[in-house]
Amino acid sequence: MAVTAGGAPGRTVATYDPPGSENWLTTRLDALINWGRAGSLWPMPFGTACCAIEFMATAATRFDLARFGMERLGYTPRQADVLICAGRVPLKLAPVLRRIWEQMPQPKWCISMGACASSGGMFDNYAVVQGIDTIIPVDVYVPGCPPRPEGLLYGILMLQEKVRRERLRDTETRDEMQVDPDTGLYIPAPAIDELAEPFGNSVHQTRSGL
Amino acid sequence: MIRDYLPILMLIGFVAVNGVALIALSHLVIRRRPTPVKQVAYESGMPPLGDARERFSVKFYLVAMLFIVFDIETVFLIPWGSYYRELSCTVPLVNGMCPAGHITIFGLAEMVVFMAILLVGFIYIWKKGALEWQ
Amino acid sequence: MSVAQLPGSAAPDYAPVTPRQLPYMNGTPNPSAAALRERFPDAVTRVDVIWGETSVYVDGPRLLEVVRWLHDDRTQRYDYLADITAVEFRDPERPIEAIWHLRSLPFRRFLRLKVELDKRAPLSVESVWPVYKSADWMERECYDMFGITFRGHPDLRRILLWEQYKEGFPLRKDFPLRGRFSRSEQLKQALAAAPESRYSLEELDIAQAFEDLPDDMRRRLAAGEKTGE
Amino acid sequence: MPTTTRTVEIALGTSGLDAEGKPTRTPLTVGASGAVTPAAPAVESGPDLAGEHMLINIGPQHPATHGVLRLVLELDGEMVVRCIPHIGYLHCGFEKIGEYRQYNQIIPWTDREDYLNAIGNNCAFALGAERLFGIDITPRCTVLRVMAMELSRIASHLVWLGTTCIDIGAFTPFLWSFQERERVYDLLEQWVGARMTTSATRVGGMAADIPDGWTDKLRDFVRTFPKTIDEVDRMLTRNGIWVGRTVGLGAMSADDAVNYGLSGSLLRASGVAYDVRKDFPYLDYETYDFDVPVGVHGDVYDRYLVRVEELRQSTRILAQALERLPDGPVNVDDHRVVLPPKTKAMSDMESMIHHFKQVMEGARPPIGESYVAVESPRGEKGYYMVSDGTAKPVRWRIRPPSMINLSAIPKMTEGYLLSDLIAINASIDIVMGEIDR
Repeated sequence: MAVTAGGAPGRTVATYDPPGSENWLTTRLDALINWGRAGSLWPMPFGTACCAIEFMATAATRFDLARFGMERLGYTPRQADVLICAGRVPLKLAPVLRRIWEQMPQPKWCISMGACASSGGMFDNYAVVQGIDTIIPVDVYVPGCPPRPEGLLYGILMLQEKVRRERLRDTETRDEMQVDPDTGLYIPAPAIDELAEPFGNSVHQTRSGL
Repeated sequence: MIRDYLPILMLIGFVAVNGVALIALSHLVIRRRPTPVKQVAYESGMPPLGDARERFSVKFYLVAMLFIVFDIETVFLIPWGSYYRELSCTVPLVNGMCPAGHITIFGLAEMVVFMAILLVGFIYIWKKGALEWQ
Repeated sequence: MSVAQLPGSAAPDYAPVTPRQLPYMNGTPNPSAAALRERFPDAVTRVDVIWGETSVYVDGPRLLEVVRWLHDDRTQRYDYLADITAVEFRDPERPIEAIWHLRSLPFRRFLRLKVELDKRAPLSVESVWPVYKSADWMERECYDMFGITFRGHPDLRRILLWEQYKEGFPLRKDFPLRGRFSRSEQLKQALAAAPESRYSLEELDIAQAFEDLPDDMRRRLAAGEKTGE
Repeated sequence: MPTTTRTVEIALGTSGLDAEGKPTRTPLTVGASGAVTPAAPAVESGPDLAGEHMLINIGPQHPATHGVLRLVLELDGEMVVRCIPHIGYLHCGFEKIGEYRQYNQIIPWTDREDYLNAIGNNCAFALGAERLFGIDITPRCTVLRVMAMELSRIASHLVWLGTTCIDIGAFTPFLWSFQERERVYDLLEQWVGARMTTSATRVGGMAADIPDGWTDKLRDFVRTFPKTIDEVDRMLTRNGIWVGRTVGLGAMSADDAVNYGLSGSLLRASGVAYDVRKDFPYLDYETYDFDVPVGVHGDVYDRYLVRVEELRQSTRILAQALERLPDGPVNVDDHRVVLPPKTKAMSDMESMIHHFKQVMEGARPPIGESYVAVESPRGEKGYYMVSDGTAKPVRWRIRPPSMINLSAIPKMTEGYLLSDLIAINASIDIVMGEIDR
């Protein structure tokens, strides 16, 4: 994979080599490591609201999470691979979520479970973060309110597929996110405003009364 | 002579190599990505206040000592268990079995006495209330 | 598991039944309303019964006295405070109403006390914490959402939002639904809320027991900076 | 502002005094100008041999806090000297959004607020709104709502049972209770289409009538569910570890419980027989034959017994509701409030106008207010709604039982061990969505 400094200055654009040219040894090593990682993703259930109850139902007997190697729910970020943000994240909880994510060792991934975690969902008001991707990088978004256990399991399968496709050589994917020191955000403020723009019928909800 | 100790030495060697190798490998191979927040102690998502080196209550030390006493007691069971047949047999074993008529209860009696002594200690600390926290 | 009668309760004067066909305006008022009007003629300004629920409008400064009487009097025994909240109406002139829902478990009665607070004057009312311990958090939430200060409350701080919240009081009608600042500004302030602000003054006070509390925190604390509004 | 000695949460401060009654730590006084100055330190008391108190933080992200509750504890070794709860980490502005929604649009919010008792909240909101509109619902809808609320109580108590057992160390009841809960989910899913966030009611009726064959499945559930309760009962009630870990913890006397505003199983465990279904009945609960379990000591063990007994009583109510389920319409025949059926709306001009008016402007209640209390699994739950004649309420207040129950946690946990604090916190059965709204 050749890393060319194309595009805007300072932004390295990772262009992948054509598959043919990756040699046999590294791909076998990648396959082995990724198989190990994908097979035993230890989830860190950051459960806040209704999705947490649906996550418990997914972990319970009928929709058993253990079948996917996620038996051990790691409640400390130090021993977890996947942060599953199950439920809405209010602004008061934003620094906690950011701190938990930063205290997880690499390699780490993030599943944003439910509409409220992915985009603020039905809570388009003063108190809720409009999507946790404005705080931490998210790998898989699981739609639904709450997503059915099968939906979450499908999200986990997609994440495992993503883990299997990683290459040890491109180290950018495993870099920690760079936080802008003075604002504390990791994506530029205009991007957050644009991401958090009300959409759909949420736009018409400003009229109280009538 | 050295042949008798070969298995135990191999075991110790393997354990030592295994322990050191794991730690060393993980230090050498991985790419460290320290961030200031990652270094900070984990306290349920909150910024930690004060640090861990403060004075603990003396009761913790008492509980630790009690644990060690009764843990060592179980450690002594292991060699006793593996050597039990020879102990309770007055004549040397015949292909691992004690010939009839030579079985004594010496082995068992030995351990019962040991356990009784520790049981007295246990009853004492129970009545003294060392197990209660207050 | 015996089904015990309510402690010290008089025999229930009526077997309570699901209310049906409730009249809109002129239902039968709660007997306590008449007792209140007779006991505090000047404090009770108005009594109205809507959908069978009695609301008694009380004069602000006399509130604690009325509540204490309702709680202590043997004939009333309103020993359960269900809820404290406030209502701000959409037309700007109408005062904000602070609401207390009281229940008498022995006599199975429900009463709603209201105090009208003028918006122009600073919103402040007597705290009923001395009478009902359950009022602690409810009053803190009422302060957090409406900005009504409860005089005599032991620890009036924001409870739902973080103490450094600068956008104002969310449930006021002049507070826009999505908050006053832009999303990125809200996020920036949330992420930047100073760490020691997560610890209430008392916790810092306890932490002072360690000598190694970071000295800038201790300096600011000693200088009198107060975490919270 | 008068100078008040700000010994925060004075009710907690019992252990702050040393032998001679002087505060071991100098209380901070809030000066007139609001500046906080440490009061003159009392005479230095002798070295405290017990060693410094430890300040630990069971923070918002912790498996034992049942959600994003944060408890800051001052520990003397293992014993909790002072417990300061911090809530608000799940505050999502429900009540503000309520003022921007029509009445039927608020119902999806009532599921997400107390997500363990979703369909129960729908019914509670519908009852409150119907009183605001002045509507009496049809008999069939009344019995359907009783079934919905009891099913929801069973499902909620099962989550409480599962998580409390995990906290105290028994894992199997978690799997049993979630197995039973899946059966309740199946019933709700067949009825309304959603497992948990049901939004099953509308002002004046229900979203949908029950499918055929639903009552047989419910009858089967009612017949086999008590077996699981007996199994849990056999496993826990006389289990030495369970009894040892729960008896005598967090005891609240009857007067304290009433004064601290506890409600539901916590209040009944302390000996006060207050159940909204019996004292302020709704949905004809007075015609059902069921008992209200009442404890004696008000400790964690009594709360466990009360809740398990409530599971049995709910099953009894479900059985009686099955017997008396009448036929007939589910929705009230009142075009002001309930949408006309689709067939009539398309064919009959009058219904189309009502349909159009109802959808575009929403139903308008008369000016007034209403507060209907309901017995939710956590206590007295009610929605206080104030209307000024428009289609959107002026105020939508949610009476949060578990918030007021949680406010008593400092009084319950002081003087107990750290592990007891976890058991007491589990016994309060808190739902952070409802506490922080």
